[in-house]
Amino acid sequence: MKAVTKAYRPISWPMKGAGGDTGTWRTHRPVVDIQKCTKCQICWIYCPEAVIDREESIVDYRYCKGCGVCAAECPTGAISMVKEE
Amino acid sequence: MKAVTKAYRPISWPMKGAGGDTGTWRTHRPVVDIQKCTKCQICWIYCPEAVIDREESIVDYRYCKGCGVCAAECPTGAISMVKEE
Amino acid sequence: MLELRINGFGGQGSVTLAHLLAQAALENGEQGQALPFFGVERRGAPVRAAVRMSPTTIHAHSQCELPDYVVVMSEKLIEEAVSEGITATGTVIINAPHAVAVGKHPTWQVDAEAIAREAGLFSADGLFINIPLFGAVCRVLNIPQKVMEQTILNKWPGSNGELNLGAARRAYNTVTQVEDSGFNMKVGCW
Amino acid sequence: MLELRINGFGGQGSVTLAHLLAQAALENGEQGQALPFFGVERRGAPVRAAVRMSPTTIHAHSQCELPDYVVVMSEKLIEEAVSEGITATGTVIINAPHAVAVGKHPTWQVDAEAIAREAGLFSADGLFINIPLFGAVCRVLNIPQKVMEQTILNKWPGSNGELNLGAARRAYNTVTQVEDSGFNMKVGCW
Amino acid sequence: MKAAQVTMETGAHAAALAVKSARVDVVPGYPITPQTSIMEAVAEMVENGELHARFIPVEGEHSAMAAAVAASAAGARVFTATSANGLLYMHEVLHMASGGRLPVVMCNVNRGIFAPWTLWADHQDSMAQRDTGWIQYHCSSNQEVFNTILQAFRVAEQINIPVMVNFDGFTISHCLMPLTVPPQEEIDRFLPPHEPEWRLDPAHPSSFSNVTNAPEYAPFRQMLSDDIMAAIPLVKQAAQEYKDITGMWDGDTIDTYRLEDAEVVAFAVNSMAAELRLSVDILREQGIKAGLLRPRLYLPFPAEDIINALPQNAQVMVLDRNYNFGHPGGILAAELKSVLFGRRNDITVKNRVMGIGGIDLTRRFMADEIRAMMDD
Amino acid sequence: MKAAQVTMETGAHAAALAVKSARVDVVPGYPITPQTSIMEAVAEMVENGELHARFIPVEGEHSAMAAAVAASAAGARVFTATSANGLLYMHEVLHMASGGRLPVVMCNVNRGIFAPWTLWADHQDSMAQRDTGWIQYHCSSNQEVFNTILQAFRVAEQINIPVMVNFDGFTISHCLMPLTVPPQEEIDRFLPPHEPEWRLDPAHPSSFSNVTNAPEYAPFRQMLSDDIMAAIPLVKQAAQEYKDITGMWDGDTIDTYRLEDAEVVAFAVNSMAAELRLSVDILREQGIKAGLLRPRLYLPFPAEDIINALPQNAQVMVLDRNYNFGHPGGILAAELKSVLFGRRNDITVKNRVMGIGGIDLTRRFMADEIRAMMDD
Amino acid sequence: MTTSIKQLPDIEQVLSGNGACGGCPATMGLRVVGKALGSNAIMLLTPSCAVASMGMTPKLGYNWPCINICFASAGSSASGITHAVEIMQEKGRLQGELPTVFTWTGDGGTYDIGFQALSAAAERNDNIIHFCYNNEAYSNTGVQRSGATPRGCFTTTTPTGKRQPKKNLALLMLEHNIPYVATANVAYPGDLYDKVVKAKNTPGTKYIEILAPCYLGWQFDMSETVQMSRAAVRCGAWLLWEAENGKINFNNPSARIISGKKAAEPVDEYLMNQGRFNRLLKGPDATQRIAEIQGDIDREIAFMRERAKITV
Amino acid sequence: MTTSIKQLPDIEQVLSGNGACGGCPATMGLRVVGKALGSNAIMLLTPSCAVASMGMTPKLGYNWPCINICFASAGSSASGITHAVEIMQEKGRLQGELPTVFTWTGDGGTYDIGFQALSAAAERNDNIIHFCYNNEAYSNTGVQRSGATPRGCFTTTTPTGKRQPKKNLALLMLEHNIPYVATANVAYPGDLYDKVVKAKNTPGTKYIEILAPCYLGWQFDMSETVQMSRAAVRCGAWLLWEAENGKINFNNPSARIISGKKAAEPVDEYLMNQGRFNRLLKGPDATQRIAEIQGDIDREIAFMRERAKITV
Ligand SMILES: Cc1ncc(C[n+]2csc(CCOP(=O)(O)OP(=O)(O)O)c2C)c(N)n1
Ligand SMILES: Cc1ncc(C[n+]2csc(CCOP(=O)(O)OP(=O)(O)O)c2C)c(N)n1
Ligand code: SF4
Ligand code: SF4
Ligand code: SF4
Ligand code: SF4
Ligand code: SF4
Ligand code: SF4
Ligand SMILES: [Mg+2]
Ligand SMILES: [Mg+2]
Repeated sequence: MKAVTKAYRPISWPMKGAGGDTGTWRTHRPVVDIQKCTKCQICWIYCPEAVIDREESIVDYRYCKGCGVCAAECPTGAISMVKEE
Repeated sequence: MKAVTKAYRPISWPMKGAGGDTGTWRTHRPVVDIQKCTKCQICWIYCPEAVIDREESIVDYRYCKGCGVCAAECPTGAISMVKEE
Repeated sequence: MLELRINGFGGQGSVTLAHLLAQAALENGEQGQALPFFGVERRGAPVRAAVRMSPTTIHAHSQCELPDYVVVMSEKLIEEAVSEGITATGTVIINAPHAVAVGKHPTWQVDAEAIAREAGLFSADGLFINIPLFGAVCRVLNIPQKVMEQTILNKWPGSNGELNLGAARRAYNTVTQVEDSGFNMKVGCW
Repeated sequence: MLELRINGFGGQGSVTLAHLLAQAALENGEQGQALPFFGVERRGAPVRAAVRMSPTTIHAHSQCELPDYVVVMSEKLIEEAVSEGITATGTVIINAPHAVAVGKHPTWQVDAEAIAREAGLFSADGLFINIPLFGAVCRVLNIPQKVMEQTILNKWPGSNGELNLGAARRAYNTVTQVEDSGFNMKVGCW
Repeated sequence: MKAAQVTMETGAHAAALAVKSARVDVVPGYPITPQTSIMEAVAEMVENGELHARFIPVEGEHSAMAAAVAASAAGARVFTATSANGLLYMHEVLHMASGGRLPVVMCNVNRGIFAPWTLWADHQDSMAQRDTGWIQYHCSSNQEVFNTILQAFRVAEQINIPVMVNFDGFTISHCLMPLTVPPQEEIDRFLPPHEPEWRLDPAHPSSFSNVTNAPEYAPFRQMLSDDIMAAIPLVKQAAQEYKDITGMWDGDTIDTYRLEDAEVVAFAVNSMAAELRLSVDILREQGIKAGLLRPRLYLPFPAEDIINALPQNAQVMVLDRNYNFGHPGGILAAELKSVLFGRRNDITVKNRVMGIGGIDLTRRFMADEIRAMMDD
Repeated sequence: MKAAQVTMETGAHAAALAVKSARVDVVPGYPITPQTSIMEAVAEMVENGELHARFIPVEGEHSAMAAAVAASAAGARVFTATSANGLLYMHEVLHMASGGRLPVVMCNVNRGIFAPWTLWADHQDSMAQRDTGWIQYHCSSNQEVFNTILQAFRVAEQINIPVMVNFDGFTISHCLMPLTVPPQEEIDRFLPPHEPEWRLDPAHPSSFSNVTNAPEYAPFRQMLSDDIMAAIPLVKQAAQEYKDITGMWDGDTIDTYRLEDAEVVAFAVNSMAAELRLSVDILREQGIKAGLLRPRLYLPFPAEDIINALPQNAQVMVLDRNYNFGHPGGILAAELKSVLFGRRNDITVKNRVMGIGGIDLTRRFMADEIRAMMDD
Repeated sequence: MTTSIKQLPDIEQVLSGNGACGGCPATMGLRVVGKALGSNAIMLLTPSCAVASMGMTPKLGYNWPCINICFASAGSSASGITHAVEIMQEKGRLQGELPTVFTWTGDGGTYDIGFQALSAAAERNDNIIHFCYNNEAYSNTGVQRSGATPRGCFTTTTPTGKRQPKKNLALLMLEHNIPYVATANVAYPGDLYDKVVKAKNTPGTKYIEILAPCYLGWQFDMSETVQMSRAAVRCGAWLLWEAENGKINFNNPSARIISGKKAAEPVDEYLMNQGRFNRLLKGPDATQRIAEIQGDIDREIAFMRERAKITV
Repeated sequence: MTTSIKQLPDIEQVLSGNGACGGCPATMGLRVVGKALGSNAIMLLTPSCAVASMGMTPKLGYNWPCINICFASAGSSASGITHAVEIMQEKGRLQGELPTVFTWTGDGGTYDIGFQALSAAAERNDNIIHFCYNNEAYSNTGVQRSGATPRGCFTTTTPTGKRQPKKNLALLMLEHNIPYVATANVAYPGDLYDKVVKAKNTPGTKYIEILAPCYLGWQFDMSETVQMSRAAVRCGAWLLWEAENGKINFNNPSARIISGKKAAEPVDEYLMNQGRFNRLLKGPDATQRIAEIQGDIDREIAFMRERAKITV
């Protein structure tokens, strides 16, 4: 049966930035000292925002909310939270 | 504050025979052979209808539904279920 | 449109009787309707059911307030049945062991209990008197015996049907019109 | 009726600022109204609040679409604030470390951040810039300093109030009208 | 092609047979008198293999409708049924079904509502759901129940709006009458498989009914309001095509009887409207030019069809089986007046409430009432 | 006697203060935006001893209303509050409250309903409860919220019908404005202790709401319908006495503005009706003889007061913040037309739906809409 | 020592001539409950046979102030009443002893549609007694399955026998850490009486579940209500226990089964005597399905035996 | 062996830039759940932070087909979907592997308003996974008490600290006899992952509850989400366990606490680090109220230790 109207439902589609460019929420940004980094992936798995690259420990600042969980959990102290100016 | 209308609620009051003269439901009536009765009060406590006198083992036939529980439970076989004509 | 009311006690099978009658109407090439009145009452309480038959579509959905026929399933119900309404010339069909006349109404009597007992139609706590009554009512309504029988066989194909068939047939053939249809103070209690 | 809108970021305390202004109106013998716009946004997202003052009952309940005053809590919000609407001659009060002119609008500037920092008004993740802004706005609206101070003391009786009082007083006295109110392309990004 | 089959069925069983004919996929259900018989029949059909579907015996009606809408969102054809307080308990989810544009079909077996408890028919239950955004039919016979459920699925799935099929408890649900079940091929022709344009599909992930800002929320809701109105032609088309295929007709949006020259028009829904035909005959015999207008489609309210059908200067006697609390009288009367206002000032509308909590509505009683209303 | 106190309060807090002033006994509550602030304030007042009452943190709104009605039946003065889907989830128990004649007072903080989710104001939630048998007020300011809750208890307890006090989410609930709280002695004079004629009392056992046969059920329900209508004079009396005691007045059943000579009448409820005063001023400035009629009492619908108040030949512009699904437009318009039908054929009624899901309704926008409607 | 029949008080709170079926286990149990609670109590009922049994307005077959409430709300409505009477007493508007607030609810209203409100009342530990008379089905609407219907049982919505085992609701309520939980059975009135007295004298939320074999749903002769109740205990399909502050004690005859002094009877006879298992017993997979039912019972006995050892 | 972080799959079902607060434990946990479930799944959400985190229409921060449903309905709506996809597959209208149907629900939607529907789904043993991310309050409406709020905790509706202990919902679900129940914690992603994989591969109803310390409700710094999660486990306020077909196994570090290899830390520090217990710690009856909380924890450890010994 062909529908007569377009199925007009309140539909949403998956996309990054569903909450906006959440990087603007940051007051502090995580900065990775790649020298200290052992690539243990701990920051990657705990980051609630999925913005840390698993292999390279690079942060996607467009969406990183600056929560500081990564810095708090990094076993080598490779991540420091730096105040956004 | 005095109510303006009579509180007109669907109220019911406790009374026997809330389900009618339930004795008419009987197909069989319990008849107690007072000779055999030991006044154990078993029939009294199991009667769902509360129609057996505790002391005298007398049945209130106006409401006894004739379920036969009393007869089934009487340890001395003092109660028999007799077909209503 | 023919309207009929059944007055019985809960547990006597009035709903099945109503259904059978409506089914017989269909079997007879007419429209039929069975409309039991459902209450919260447990078994033993008085119950009613309405039946309609008509060659054309039945639109009525109310209880039959002034039926052409009243089926009284127990003598105890005569007063109640009549006071609930029946047309002035309405016919009464009553289950009773002996001839009973109900007011001035043409009355038919059948001993449904005896027939059921003889046929071995025992129910959990009594007899299936609705089966003989069905036969009797069909006779009174001039529904052909064949139709009556087929209705039973449709509902109970197999050996169960045979038993019922016998009882219904018996009632069909023994239901009798009560002679004296004058107002009879001996009957009922009003 | 005077209408004022606050444009800020979530977490900057715009709701409290709106409340303080409405309370100051009451303290000033007028009617006041603070009407924050509530969104589902978490902290960091742009937020708005409306404030109205009037000598008579306020019936308006909509957001202020064309306010007489706009408080801009961060320079980043200038574009957004102006594009959301302001009367042609509407006044802007902005938190900025330096003089900023917003379009052709009479503009007042206060360095709320510096004042808050100096006063030691640290919040969970920043500074309570709403307190100095409150002082500044009162000044711009010609609300007497006494009224401004009493409003703060009503809200924070005790030592907390004292701290806030200092900052608000400071802002009240340092907020300055920006000279060049010509359309200034250097500011904002439209 | 096999011929249609005629058997004697109760209204409740007619509904269950329609569920089978519609090849429904999922039926969440919860018992309540007088609806229970539908669920019992469906459970039986599912377990004995007559109907290839899932029956979900949920723990309450809020859950019944919650399971129904979710199964519908997953792409299934879904049916459920309820009555009275069961319907009231679903209320929140009824709104979700319409707002989510989920084409669930539900039978409501009309029954008066608590408090106090009653088991018998009136229309307060379904009429109190008039603001939930459902399409609502009212049926006046067992056959119409069967036919309407099939039409309801078609309309619901065309326009993505849920449909409630109402009929009176006991008076119809437990009333045995002849039922014609058309051959399955005819039904399949009338009601092809449900192929929703959107469903919950891991291959194409998308979300349904997130939080929505006002600038998007408002048009969604406006479209729902518009689309409900747009169901009217679909209801007519469904009735017509059903007739073309099966030969059966119960009216489309409205059903009328001796209306053309009527001066007094009875206006009512559901089983009482069937009985009213007989009342009309009685009144005609008494010399009153009576007629009947029965909205078969209650919502969307078929205003234009009613306005066009009402004879000039008619007195319309609205017999409501419900209360329009906060106004004197009943809901149907108010709805009718609201659509006649400014359009048909020639019409007089009179109104009585009757049949509440199962009070029997006989042809004679209603004829008497209508006659009495002429002096109101 | 102490003087009245003026403080700045949100609408939600005004409601909580009214609960305290009314010396409420039991408050079952469940959070939902934007109502939550009321419950939080009440919980705080109870725990810090300001209010001698029980706060019951139930697990959902069906339970909230279930606890409320039962506590009321036990003889307590009971308050609760909700919004949107919380209200919808209570629906079944709302019917029980009215059918049981239990004088619960509830605030509904108006919010648009699911699906999809929205947090912001419209009136679909409460208007969809119009058939539940509750008295409904709509408030247009914080002060009116406070005043109305007290008046609501009085009316509810006089006539044994529950009352819903509606006001817009955020626009009123979170809007800070001056609030005058009259001295407790004045309030006690206006609202004496609740002494129900009937309650659950082991000394006088009786039962509430058993199964009821139709011949008794129908008159119960008819009396409910009648008594709701009988609330109209009580509402007027309560407003008048409240004014006599406290000096405050928000209108009684209706509130009007520049209506006497109006040719164009704006008709709306709740906070938008407050803003509409300003729209009326704008229109007047533009040379249009505009006025405002705000039903403060929505249900029972004050039909006579409206009919008497509307100037001859007026064009009534009904601004609905809800949909009347199954009809084009909104519910208020339909209700108004239904009562004007056959009574005021001189009146023209026009209708637009607006402000759905929190769309901001400014004085200018509404003035523009009204002007545009003149050409509809 | 269990109170003997002769020691039970005279008071009758269930009045003769009510609307229940003959042989009804619910009224049978409620009579005993009434003797324990006395008249100073307020009763709440959800839709069920117990409501149908009250009689129709304006007649009432129970001698308490009763309120009929919505089906999903026994727990929360009871909370509302208990808070109402408590605060009214605090404020001096109620004199005398506080009435006991109790719900009288079927298994449908307890295991299914009413579970949430009950669970929440228990979490708040509101001062109520919730009674569940468990006839293992929705009897009032004509015998449909409930969460209390045992596996294998026929109802109108499980026409080939229910596939899932029942919930153990008394256990679930126990794990809510409420001060008193008990199971009872109409065949053991003294035991039931004692439990209700304890519950009445314990503040907080109390739960008592009473097995109530219903001849209509279970399909046996109505005179056998007590026999069937006893049979359920003997085969271990029903265990009698109580838990005061979480400590479980079993009551006889279940105590003997649990302690191993007496083996539970095999379930077969119990099943055979009930029409509701009939079709299953005649089916081709009868042995397997009986084994399933026996397995459920064995598991529960073993489980409860172990559970009772936990006394923290 | 627990899966190590490096072994976890790459797949991301939670998309960057969603609407959750920074440091949100719910999205943190959901990321791991996504890795275990993969993309062939259908997600149901009840009103909660998880809904607010999705973003506003027409944007979606999760990479599954999602349906927002009414608050009281997670269990039944999930049943509806699972039956729908199963029957559509049976009828040939769906091809390929059946999607996993799972709910992602807060403690409010699980312990309180959603408990009944969940309990009923479990009784039917419908094929779903119910996840409860437990932040011990109604966070989305501004932190009110729930049935999961522990004793002594401040919320806006318990301004002097909650008086009742929390429900043990995982235990209650275990006593529903469903095939899989587990507790987890965002600080232990490998453990969580393994549990979700097991649940995915088990037919029937599965329940997984994840402790989700929420800085907003618990009042700590948002960078400490993982620390606080770990601290809850260390002091025994949260126990990690799973039960396959009713047999409980504890997971480390809880296993060590249960076995007595390592004592649970005293609760004091855990409480002190959270603003939500602040006022209580400052109150005059602080020692007593801390003792109550410690008592609740001690009791639960002792209880679960014993409960795990029951293996029938
Ligand atoms: C909301 C709602 N849903 C359904 C019903 C219909 N109903 C009335 S009684 C009943 C069954 C009750 O079962 P139970 O609680 O076990 O009591 P029993 O009938 O077995 O005594 C049902 C489903 C109702 N009254 N209200
Ligand atoms: C029927 C209904 N009642 C109340 C609400 C309001 N509400 C939305 S989210 C929420 C709390 C959710 O708590 P929880 O499930 O623990 O999730 P959290 O917010 O903590 O993530 C409430 C009460 C609602 N949406 N619907
Ligand atoms: S600060 Fe937070 S969001 Fe940003 S990378 Fe670290 S953990 Fe992720
Ligand atoms: S946690 Fe630290 S060491 Fe490990 S990968 Fe991240 S930055 Fe590198
Ligand atoms: S037959 Fe039944 S009702 Fe009558 S006395 Fe015996 S037990 Fe009681
Ligand atoms: S049970 Fe038998 S012996 Fe005992 S009192 Fe009754 S009749 Fe007498
Ligand atoms: S059906 Fe069963 S429980 Fe219900 S009244 Fe009859 S015997 Fe009692
Ligand atoms: S309030 Fe807590 S649970 Fe909710 S989004 Fe924020 S951090 Fe997550
Ligand atoms: Mg039951
Ligand atoms: Mg939570």
